Amino acid sequence: MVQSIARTLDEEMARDERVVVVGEDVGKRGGVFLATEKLFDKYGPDRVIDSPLSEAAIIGAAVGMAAHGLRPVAEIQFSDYVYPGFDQLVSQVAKLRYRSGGQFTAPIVVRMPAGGGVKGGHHHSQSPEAHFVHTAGLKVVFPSTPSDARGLLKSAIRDDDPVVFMEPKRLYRAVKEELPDDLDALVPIGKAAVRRVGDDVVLVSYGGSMAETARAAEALAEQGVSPHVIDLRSLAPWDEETVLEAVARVGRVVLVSEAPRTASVMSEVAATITEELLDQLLAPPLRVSGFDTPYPYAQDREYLPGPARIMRAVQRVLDY
Amino acid sequence: MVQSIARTLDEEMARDERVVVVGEDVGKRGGVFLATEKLFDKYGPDRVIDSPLSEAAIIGAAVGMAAHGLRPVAEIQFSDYVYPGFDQLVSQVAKLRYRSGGQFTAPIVVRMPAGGGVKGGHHHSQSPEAHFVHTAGLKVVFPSTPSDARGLLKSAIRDDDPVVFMEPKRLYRAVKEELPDDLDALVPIGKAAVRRVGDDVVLVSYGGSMAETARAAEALAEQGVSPHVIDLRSLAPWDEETVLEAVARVGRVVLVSEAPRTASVMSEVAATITEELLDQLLAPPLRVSGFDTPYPYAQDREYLPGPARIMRAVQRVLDY
Amino acid sequence: MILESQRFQPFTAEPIAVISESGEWIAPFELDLGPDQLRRMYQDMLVGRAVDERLGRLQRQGKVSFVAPSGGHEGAQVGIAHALRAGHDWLFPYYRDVALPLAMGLPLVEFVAQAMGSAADPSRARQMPYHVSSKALNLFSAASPIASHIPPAAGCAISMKLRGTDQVTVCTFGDGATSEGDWHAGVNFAGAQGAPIVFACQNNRYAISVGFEKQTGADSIYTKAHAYGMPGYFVDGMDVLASYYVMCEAVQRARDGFGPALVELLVYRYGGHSSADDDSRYRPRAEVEAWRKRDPIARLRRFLTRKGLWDDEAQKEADARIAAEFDEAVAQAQAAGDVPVEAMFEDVFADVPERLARQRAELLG
Amino acid sequence: MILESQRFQPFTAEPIAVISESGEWIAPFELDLGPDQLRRMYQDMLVGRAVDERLGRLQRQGKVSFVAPSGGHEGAQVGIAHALRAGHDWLFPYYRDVALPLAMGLPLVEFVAQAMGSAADPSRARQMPYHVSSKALNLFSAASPIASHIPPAAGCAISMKLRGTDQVTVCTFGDGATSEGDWHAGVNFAGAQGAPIVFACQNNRYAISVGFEKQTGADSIYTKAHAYGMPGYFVDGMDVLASYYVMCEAVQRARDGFGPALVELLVYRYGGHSSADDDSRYRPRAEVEAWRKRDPIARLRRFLTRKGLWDDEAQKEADARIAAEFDEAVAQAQAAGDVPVEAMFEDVFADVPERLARQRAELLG
Ligand SMILES: Cc1ncc(C[n+]2csc(CCOP(=O)(O)OP(=O)(O)O)c2C)c(N)n1
Ligand SMILES: Cc1ncc(C[n+]2csc(CCOP(=O)(O)OP(=O)(O)O)c2C)c(N)n1
Ligand SMILES: [Mg+2]
Ligand SMILES: [Mg+2]
Repeated sequence: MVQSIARTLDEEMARDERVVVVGEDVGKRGGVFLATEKLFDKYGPDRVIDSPLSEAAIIGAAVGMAAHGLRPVAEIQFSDYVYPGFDQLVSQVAKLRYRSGGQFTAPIVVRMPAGGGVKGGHHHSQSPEAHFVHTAGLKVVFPSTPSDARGLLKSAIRDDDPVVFMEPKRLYRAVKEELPDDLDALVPIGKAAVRRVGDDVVLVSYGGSMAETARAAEALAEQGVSPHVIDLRSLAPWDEETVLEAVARVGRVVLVSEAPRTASVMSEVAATITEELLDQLLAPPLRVSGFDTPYPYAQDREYLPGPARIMRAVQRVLDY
Repeated sequence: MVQSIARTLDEEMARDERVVVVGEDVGKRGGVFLATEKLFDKYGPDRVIDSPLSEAAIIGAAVGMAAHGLRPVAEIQFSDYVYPGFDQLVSQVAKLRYRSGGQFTAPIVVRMPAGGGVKGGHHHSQSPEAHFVHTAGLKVVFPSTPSDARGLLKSAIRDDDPVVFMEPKRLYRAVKEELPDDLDALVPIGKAAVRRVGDDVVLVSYGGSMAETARAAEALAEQGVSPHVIDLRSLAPWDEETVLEAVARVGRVVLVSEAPRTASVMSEVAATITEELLDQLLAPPLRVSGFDTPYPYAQDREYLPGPARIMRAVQRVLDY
Repeated sequence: MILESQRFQPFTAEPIAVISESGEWIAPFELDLGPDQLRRMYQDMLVGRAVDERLGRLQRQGKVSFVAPSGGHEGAQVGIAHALRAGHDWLFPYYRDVALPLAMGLPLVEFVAQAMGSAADPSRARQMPYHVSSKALNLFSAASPIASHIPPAAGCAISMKLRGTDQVTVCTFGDGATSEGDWHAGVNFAGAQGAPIVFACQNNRYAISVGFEKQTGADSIYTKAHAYGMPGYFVDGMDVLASYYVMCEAVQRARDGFGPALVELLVYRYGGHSSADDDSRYRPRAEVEAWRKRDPIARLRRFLTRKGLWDDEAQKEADARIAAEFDEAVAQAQAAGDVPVEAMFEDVFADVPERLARQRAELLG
Repeated sequence: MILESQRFQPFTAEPIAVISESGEWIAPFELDLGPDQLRRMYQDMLVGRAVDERLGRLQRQGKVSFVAPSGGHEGAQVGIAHALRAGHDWLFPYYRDVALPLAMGLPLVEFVAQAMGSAADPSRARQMPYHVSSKALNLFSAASPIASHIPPAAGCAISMKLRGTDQVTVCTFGDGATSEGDWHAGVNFAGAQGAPIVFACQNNRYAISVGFEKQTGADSIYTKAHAYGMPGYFVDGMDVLASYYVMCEAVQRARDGFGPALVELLVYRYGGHSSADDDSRYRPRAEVEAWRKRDPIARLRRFLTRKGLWDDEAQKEADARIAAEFDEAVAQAQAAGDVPVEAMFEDVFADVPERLARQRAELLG
């Protein structure tokens, strides 16, 4: 996935000279995960800007660049480090269009590797998407495949509104995938992808947890259970239509995300499902999630919702 | 309510010399809402500390003071201005005990007036509680009456863990209430209050929205509908037992909060209710909330969930 | 890297002034401003002062929810305004900027309409009073969170540099703002990039009630420029001409590619922090009175009178004209009426997403 | 307000050194450290260097997930450690502090156990390697978010002042950290309160790959002290004795009530940023080699040898002793085994709340 992101940034910078990259170590270093590799050599320090060590400076400066006419792609080295720039995101990025009555806008992309499974402890593993989704004025995407990453990053860069672009770091080098040659192969923001069609239970997930969800689906299929798997891809706006249609048909749903459970994205999905589909539910929507603790170090694996926990939840909704 | 807070701070500072107050304008000015009035004259600049204009400095310094043995009560002038200090709250306050294996703790209270209805525009009206509730390691309370404010503030100051203490600014001068003389009249963190017993519909709310919820309950009663009204008071932990018991009995519930709807505290309450009580639900739990927009200025009143919107939702669950 | 040719040195112990309290020219160089511009500067200050008076009245009448007095800041603000190329350069203002945007050309009706939350506000009544915004004037939308506009201002200037426009960004704020982390982050990034920006601090030595000595251990703001490798200028902000000349020099320096500067303009806030404040709780009256004697408007008037460029006659005319302009602006703002309720759901995004459309329907049926 | 009696001036153009590269005493005052302390300082540096080597090996063996080399920082770190009253004063460290906590008395087994995530880690294997924490030593728990420990450090020092303890807080960080808003917010608050704290910057001129010139427009860190009204000292961090003497003076100043100071210790990072870094992408080898010639350990060794306080014999013994200590520490750490899975749910709060207890049951059945 990370090569796909570097390639996409290259393609978009070549397409539109207003696109610039700004962040810590994005220059010669090519980013600590190499998501901006080779861009510095190709586009130079004016378009690939190594920032000082300040997320407020990165996100805030991107707002000013965008107001002045650029299309900045800001990199936050780890999503855990977005917090020093959180005021810029909430008070400037998310509200600029609104407070100026549409006079000024902030068409920026804020990229950040997120999620656990890399033995990074709580400051290299968090999944802060709920904070962004709760903030009106931000679009939020969280792809799980290289081609979705490319298609959504293109859509995000070309979008006239700010987009928080989250990347599942433990999948950075997981999957190889042929990418289409089409330079305009966009994936629309707000549309989910059905990864597998089935009739017994709907599994909804996104980002890093898609890997475990897919494995769980495999195992269920082998046991003769037919899972319907949805990858949200976009979290704000999220594809209510696709999810509700599937749950209405199947009547059972398990929501999988590694983020802490309380007041999470999946809390919203669960609440929306019951608001809309109470009578079609054959079992309560169950959430399999990260726990309401800081992300641990020693229990890096146990914290994540793995296939076993997912399947236990599926069993519960099937037995309900 | 604001007098109750000032009085409580005075009582606790008199009780325990480790208690200090720190924030912007908390000194001679007594706070912009006078929540720290007279404390400076009584306790002096060493215990009532006017900070520089930095929420990161206020919250972060409180952590260091607490680690060194004090019991700081930090004031954030408006909850909208907590964001520059958000990294301190998430990375230091919420995680200190965990990351040090319990060696260091941050028993601080972070007070902040929150909510709308004061023609303050989006930077003097927000309800950011979902951000705090989603952050493992923080306790969060949001009283709606002067005596709850006093009892919960005492509990918060005496608690060995950090507590975010939210105050409904539009109720600061709304209700007068006789406060008990007992200096140890604590209200336990995590316990809701039943404001009204009824059989037809459960109304769950907290903070500023309790006012509109109470008015709606009055009006419903006049129409012969019997509402059961719960004031959560604490949002983390929240009183699942009291809420679930009531909903299990009544079967219908409306959740009222002025915070933006998506991935909010009430999303969590709704999700939990269906997880636990699907079969006892006679209608879907409905949320009456603020909208997913930045808090507006001109439409200050329309944004808030008023009695009319609450009653419409009640009608929907009754007719369901 | 200061040019020889420049008139002012950074880091002076005393604030730079070019006219004395009694109105004499005391600078080592020749005045090079014509009578018209001098009179315009004077009257721009009068308009700023009039806003305090007129909007204060509207506030007491309940027609404006809130005011932020700027009396005492007019000299600094008008000096800054005249140093900018309006419509070409960018300004990132803060809520106490009143005479500044107006002197840059913001129509009075827009200021008044914004304050009254009327439909004539180009930002659609989305913010509290005193939060101006004008795309036409490159006047960035003011935001309430103190110092949150500093990193965006730095970014705007970095964009100017890397695109090679000959524009300059000017960013204003108060003394309290310099304590925020975002202030540091933004100023430092601009410094590291050598971006064309001038940071102009209107230091009235109070952040609401918090006095300067509690705000920082430094005894001035301009010395903070050392931290960013940029020159720091110390100016008597009650001297509109000193404010103008120093700002011109800092702006020119930036335009010529010599990078950012920090300018501290020493001013005083005659009124309370806002209509919600009672400054008698923390400020001795004697202090306020002492500063009133240093009024920037009276000072320039003495200078103009000495030069025969102003008299009571001119004053009467100006006052009358300004009063009329206000009556007109208030009338227009009121005539425009209120913004519709459904506007609440617009401009969150370029288009109203489905979810919001449903919420709109929930409210409006 | 610097005391006459003090030895060092702030804001010197050149970094302060007391021993030359070749190991001669070059300070204008007499050395007042006994042979034992000098030898201890030297061996404390050896231990720091050994950590790079030994934990690097454990990392390659997959027994440690990550290492942060501190080779080149030992002089600064040991100088700081010896300037503190261990167990009385407080240290707010950052992840690259290795020789520093160990020289303060942190048991080697605790450092190793933390790095290996074993049950012998007093912080219960809750963090990545190189995040030490010791309540017994007033060693505040290191956190990954750069500069997030600065406001807490300021608060600790403010508490020391208002409670009148004669303690001092020392807070360490790198050059990159000075760009964060939290750094500014914390240093400024300490300055405004005149709190007893010394901010010690280990400036290796890189923040991962970002060179100093991109980090700030200032050409040094110590000049940033001007922004907070505190003295800024510029020290050759490859000179352990200069680091020690300047830190002693800054600490004493703070203890005596003269407020905070900022000390810049110029060092170099011999290794990559971490085991995840490839510094050849951004650092010329020649630069690394040039700095290796300035090795703080070799420098003190020359000094000790000249004074007849050290020889090859002593070196052999020291190396052997340190190797044995490591073998012992690693063995103990491994013997302690892993922390139990359920520990994941503890220390979120003083007690495990119901909701978490249910989640624990969900995982463990
Ligand atoms: C982040 C943030 N914190 C607190 C406030 C509340 N507040 C509004 S104005 C102000 C004081 C600002 O003082 P200064 O920067 O000196 O500007 P002045 O009002 O004196 O012109 C404060 C604390 C705010 N608007 N934003
Ligand atoms: C808030 C935050 N942003 C980004 C990072 C990622 N990061 C870890 S170390 C580092 C560089 C730190 O450089 P410096 O402060 O000079 O210390 P050094 O490593 O050179 O000793 C960065 C960017 C982080 N840990 N925290
Ligand atoms: Mg001020
Ligand atoms: Mg460094």
